[in-house]
Amino acid sequence: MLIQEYQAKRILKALGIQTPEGYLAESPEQIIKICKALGSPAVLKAQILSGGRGQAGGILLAREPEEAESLARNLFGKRLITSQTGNRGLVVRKILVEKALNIKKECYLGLAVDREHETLLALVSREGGIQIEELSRQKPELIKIISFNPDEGMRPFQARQLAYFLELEEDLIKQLVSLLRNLSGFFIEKDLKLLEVNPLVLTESRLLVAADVKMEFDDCSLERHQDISGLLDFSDDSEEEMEARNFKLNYLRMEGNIGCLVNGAGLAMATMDIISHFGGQPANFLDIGGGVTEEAVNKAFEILISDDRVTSALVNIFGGIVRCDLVARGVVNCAERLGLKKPVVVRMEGTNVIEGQKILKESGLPFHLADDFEQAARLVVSLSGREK
Amino acid sequence: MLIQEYQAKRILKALGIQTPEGYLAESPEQIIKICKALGSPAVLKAQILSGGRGQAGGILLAREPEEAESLARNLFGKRLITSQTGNRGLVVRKILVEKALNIKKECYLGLAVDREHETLLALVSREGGIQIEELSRQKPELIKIISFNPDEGMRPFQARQLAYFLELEEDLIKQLVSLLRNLSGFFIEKDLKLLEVNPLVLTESRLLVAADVKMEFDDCSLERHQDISGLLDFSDDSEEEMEARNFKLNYLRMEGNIGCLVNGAGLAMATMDIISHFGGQPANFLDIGGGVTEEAVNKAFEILISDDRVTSALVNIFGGIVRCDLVARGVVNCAERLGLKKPVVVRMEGTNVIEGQKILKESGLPFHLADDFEQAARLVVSLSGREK
Amino acid sequence: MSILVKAKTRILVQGITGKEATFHTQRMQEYGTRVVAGVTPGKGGQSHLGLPVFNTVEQARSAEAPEVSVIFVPPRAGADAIMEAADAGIKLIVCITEGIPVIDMLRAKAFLKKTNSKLIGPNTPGIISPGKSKVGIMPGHIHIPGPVGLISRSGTLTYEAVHQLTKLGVGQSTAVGIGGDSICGLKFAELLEMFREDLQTKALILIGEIGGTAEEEAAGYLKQISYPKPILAYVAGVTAPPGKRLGHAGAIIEGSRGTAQDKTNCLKEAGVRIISNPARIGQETKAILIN
Amino acid sequence: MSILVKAKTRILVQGITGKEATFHTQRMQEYGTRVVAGVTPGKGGQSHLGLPVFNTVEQARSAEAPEVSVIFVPPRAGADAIMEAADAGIKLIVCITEGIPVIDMLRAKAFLKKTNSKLIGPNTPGIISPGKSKVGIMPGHIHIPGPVGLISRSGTLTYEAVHQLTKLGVGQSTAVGIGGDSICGLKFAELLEMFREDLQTKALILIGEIGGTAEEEAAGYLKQISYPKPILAYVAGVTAPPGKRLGHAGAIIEGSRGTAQDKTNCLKEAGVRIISNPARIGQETKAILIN
Repeated sequence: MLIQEYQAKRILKALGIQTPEGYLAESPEQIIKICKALGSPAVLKAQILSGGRGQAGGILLAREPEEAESLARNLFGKRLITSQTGNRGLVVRKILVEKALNIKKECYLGLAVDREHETLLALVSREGGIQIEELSRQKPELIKIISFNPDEGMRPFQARQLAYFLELEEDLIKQLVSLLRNLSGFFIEKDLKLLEVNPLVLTESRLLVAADVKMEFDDCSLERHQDISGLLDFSDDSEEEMEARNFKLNYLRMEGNIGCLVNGAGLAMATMDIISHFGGQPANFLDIGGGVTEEAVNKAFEILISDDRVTSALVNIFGGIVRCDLVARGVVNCAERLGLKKPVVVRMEGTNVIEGQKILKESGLPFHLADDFEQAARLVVSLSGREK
Repeated sequence: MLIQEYQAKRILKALGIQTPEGYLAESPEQIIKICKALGSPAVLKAQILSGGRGQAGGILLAREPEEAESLARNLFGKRLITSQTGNRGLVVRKILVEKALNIKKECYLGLAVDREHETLLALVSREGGIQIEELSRQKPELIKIISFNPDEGMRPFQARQLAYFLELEEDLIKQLVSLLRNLSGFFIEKDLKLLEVNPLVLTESRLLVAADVKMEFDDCSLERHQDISGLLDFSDDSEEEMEARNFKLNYLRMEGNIGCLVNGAGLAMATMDIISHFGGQPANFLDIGGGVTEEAVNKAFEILISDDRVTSALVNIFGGIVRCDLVARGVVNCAERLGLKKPVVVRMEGTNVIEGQKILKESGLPFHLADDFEQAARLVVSLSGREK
Repeated sequence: MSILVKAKTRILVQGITGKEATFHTQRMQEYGTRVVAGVTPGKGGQSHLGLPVFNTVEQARSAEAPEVSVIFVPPRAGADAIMEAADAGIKLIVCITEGIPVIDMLRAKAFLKKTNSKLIGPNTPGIISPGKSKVGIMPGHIHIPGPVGLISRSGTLTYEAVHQLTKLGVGQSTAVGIGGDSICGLKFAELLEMFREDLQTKALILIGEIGGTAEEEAAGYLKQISYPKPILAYVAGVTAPPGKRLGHAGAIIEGSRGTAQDKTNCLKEAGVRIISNPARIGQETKAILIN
Repeated sequence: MSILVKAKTRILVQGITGKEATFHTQRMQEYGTRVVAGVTPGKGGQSHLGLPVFNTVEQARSAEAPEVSVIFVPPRAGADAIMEAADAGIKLIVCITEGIPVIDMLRAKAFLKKTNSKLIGPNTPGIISPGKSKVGIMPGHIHIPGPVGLISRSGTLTYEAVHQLTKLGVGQSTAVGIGGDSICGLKFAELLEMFREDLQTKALILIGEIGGTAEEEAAGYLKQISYPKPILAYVAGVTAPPGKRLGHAGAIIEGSRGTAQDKTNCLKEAGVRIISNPARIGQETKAILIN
């Protein structure tokens, strides 16, 4: 779970870490007031859950309060399309207004889970405000990485290794060491997966300021961090995504026209892959998961067949924990409720498959029953009407 | 550093752990008031820094407030001699008065540094209120030990292993698990060396109560725990011990008549050993340490020669960090100040030995200069007048 | 033969009295798995499904000497349950639990390094050696004994692959789910090493998915040695959009690394036969076995 | 020969700009020890005693390739300094610092287990191979090269023993202080193992003291093997009262274990010759060497 920049900065502030002076605005009227209070120039930062905002026009410098207001009028409500958002982009609903910093030097500071080495890592770079992956390819000599584990935390000597690597003046080293230990302690305590301060700015007045911050928390641990789960912001999600979440369905919108309803993430991906393999285009990823209820299946099926883009749909179930009859009942109930105006292919195997198929047949609804995975995929692609 | 029982119990209480209802008294008048408030029967517990108080008459049961008062009158100011205090015993200045518990069952719970395995250990026993070393020899099957390290802390499963071992009813297990994790966290955070709850009492009303507590903190870490170092209680120390502490001298009173002033703990012990070897009896252990000042040497020598029991004294210095001339100056100054009425043997080697010996000789004082360790020991024993 | 679990392997179930654990323990018993005991703190001394229940793994270990433990506890207790099993000397730990926080798993893995225990999972369907022992939640009836070893990061997709094999009369030696989480126990390389020595296994199927580097590591391992048996692989997620999570915490594409394309390229270079149509896993494997 | 430090061994001094460190580094340099660099955070880039100073051990390591580091930092920074040296790949760490909290040392020792570094100390006078290299705070001039190896838990008492030997014309191969703290690095057994292979060393002196079980462990080690060289031992603290601390944190008698009597008994059983008069360490050693 990512949180918005302004939320992450509030957290840093509470940890005693310096952030730029700034306020959150939800309307152009607020913008002008804030700019007058802060003094000029000011920076407007669109609050969306995506990187690459700068290139997409989501970060703007305003010399005067009036300029800020007019820039903000354009920005509010705009769909920003960044390298990470996909074609639909994300709508700007909030803008963080900050006093511009007098930047003397920019660094990068990141903490992350290192899957490969099964530990935590801290990474600093002598250049900041950059794409760190890019820099690590081009100028690895500017980057230093250390590993630490959650039981031990970051040792003082490790923080010193990182701090001295940045080649800042001696009087900033202690500040940096305590910043690093502070952030790594927070990372472990609150179960983060990623924390980036990029750039960490050294100002002309010799302050270390976190100019931009990215924080990603571990969804699996939100239950034990009520303070963090309260920061969840779903305003970027589509309506279907929100509905799906309410029923604990794992739904993701794609660009195609063939709806998919599958149990298990691996099988769901394979289902999308095989549809592509036969020239179709999946409209979505939808994993109903193992502990699904009949009601949730009903809702999942509704999301599929109510999607105007969808021209045909595939239900692909391999019963294990999930029982085929439960899925069949959910699908039939929904189809009876909303009508079945699009061709739907159903393929079922595994636990209670016979009961499931019986329910589908006895419903009298025109489901296309497929015998195996390949037949099902071929059929739904041919029924989609957009076969290559 | 040990703290008094009443101090340790206040800490436990702050940690949310149940202790008997009770108050500290410093006079018999307070005792009767407290007893009336608590209700009878009450337990009077002499607050001295030593185990074995029960056998020494330091823990008394009083059925009535009046009985408590008269028992307390005898206890206050008394020198309690336990198996651990030595012959001089410790004076009772404070009494903890507690409401007597209705004991259903007693257990033992201890946390300690395990020097041999270089880790921390937690030990529980199904019997409490006992000498744990004794029990571990006689009924090891009643004892369970687990190891944990300070980075990881006590894992929940380890706390469960200990808790279930005690064979208490299921509804107490969770309480016990959280008690164990609570105490082990405290142990690590505050740098303890030993924490014993003995007994941990299960009362008739099904409460787990820490009926007696022993806490020893690591002297080396007191600097980082202001809250703990504030609990230091030196009232049991002799006047010489207090003076020595003020000058950072490591002094310990023994039973003999030969005073010793040595640099280094190992050499100081060897000096005592060789005195015994030649039939003498050391009056003290005194290690002046490596960073000693001339003033401290002066004070150390004063403690030796002012001790009425001392009939002869040995200054044994092997200069390394400590310079012989510094020691010589301290000794000479003190001898000039107080006069030299007892025979004093001085043996010096190592750093600046020539300068040191020169100072001694030029002082004109009747020091007995010895050439080597054995000669020095033989001489001081023969001069002590109590050679075997 | 087979790897990891055999007909006589003694199995412990941690969290046995829970709803899911009860259901799946019954299925395991029906399958013939030798379940010998269960653990649920607070239920020690009871009997459940005809099995003795203990408060701690340590107690269960000394009473019933289980060799393998299968874990069905809630996510927040998952890492502790793994450590408890390892501490008690259980040599193989199969963690079914899904949703264990990542940092908990880092702690558990660091703990495991100090022991001799091996972990499968978490978030795995488990292990099955068809006809011998089923330690997990997979539908047993779709499996038949035979020459194919499977190692997979996915649950239902493995069932699909096994189903295809069985329909074609091709049986399985052992099918292992390594789990869908980003931090897990044994991975492809370690299991390939075990299958290498297994006489029953004549061919192997790897089922990978986007995210992480498990497939790339497997390719690295295979490049170093001359593996004596044919290996086929299918990697799910060719169509997955970058930067988005698809159910498994592991299934996040990190830059260009971790894409299905990257993984299949690596495996191909290591001599693995890539299956591009997931409906043909059975057929392609059968073809390899016949040649 | 000699053990641990040789004439050419490259030495780093952690905390070099401190008062004590400065004094003792000068003494080491005068003795001929090959000190190559120092570390003091915040003083990187400066020169001190003619040596380059670095901010971190890592930087010092890559610039000057020291093999041994000797630590003179304040007690609260001691454990971190040990870990820093080990993390930077320093193979032998000699920690002079006295008064490091016990729990800090437990952390440092757990950290060291994951590295290949060895620790001597803390609270040790250090190591000297007379005529070659002095890495510590012992008075160098009392030592002469020769056939006797010393391992000791005590500082000044070791000087006393060395002094006795030197006065009798008996030189030393290497004298090692293992430190007076309750948690320390290499102990008697590991060092005896090193001395065993050392051609220069013909006899060994162990200087123990009350508290802990280091002497008992040494006896255990010696009982297992047939040690090829004569060993003498003196254990200080026969007259020490039980349960009281005598300066060294290690010197606390714990019940009947850890008493001087217990230690000498164990060592005697293991074939060690016990010296009861600490003024005769030199004479008894010389007698053994002559026979």
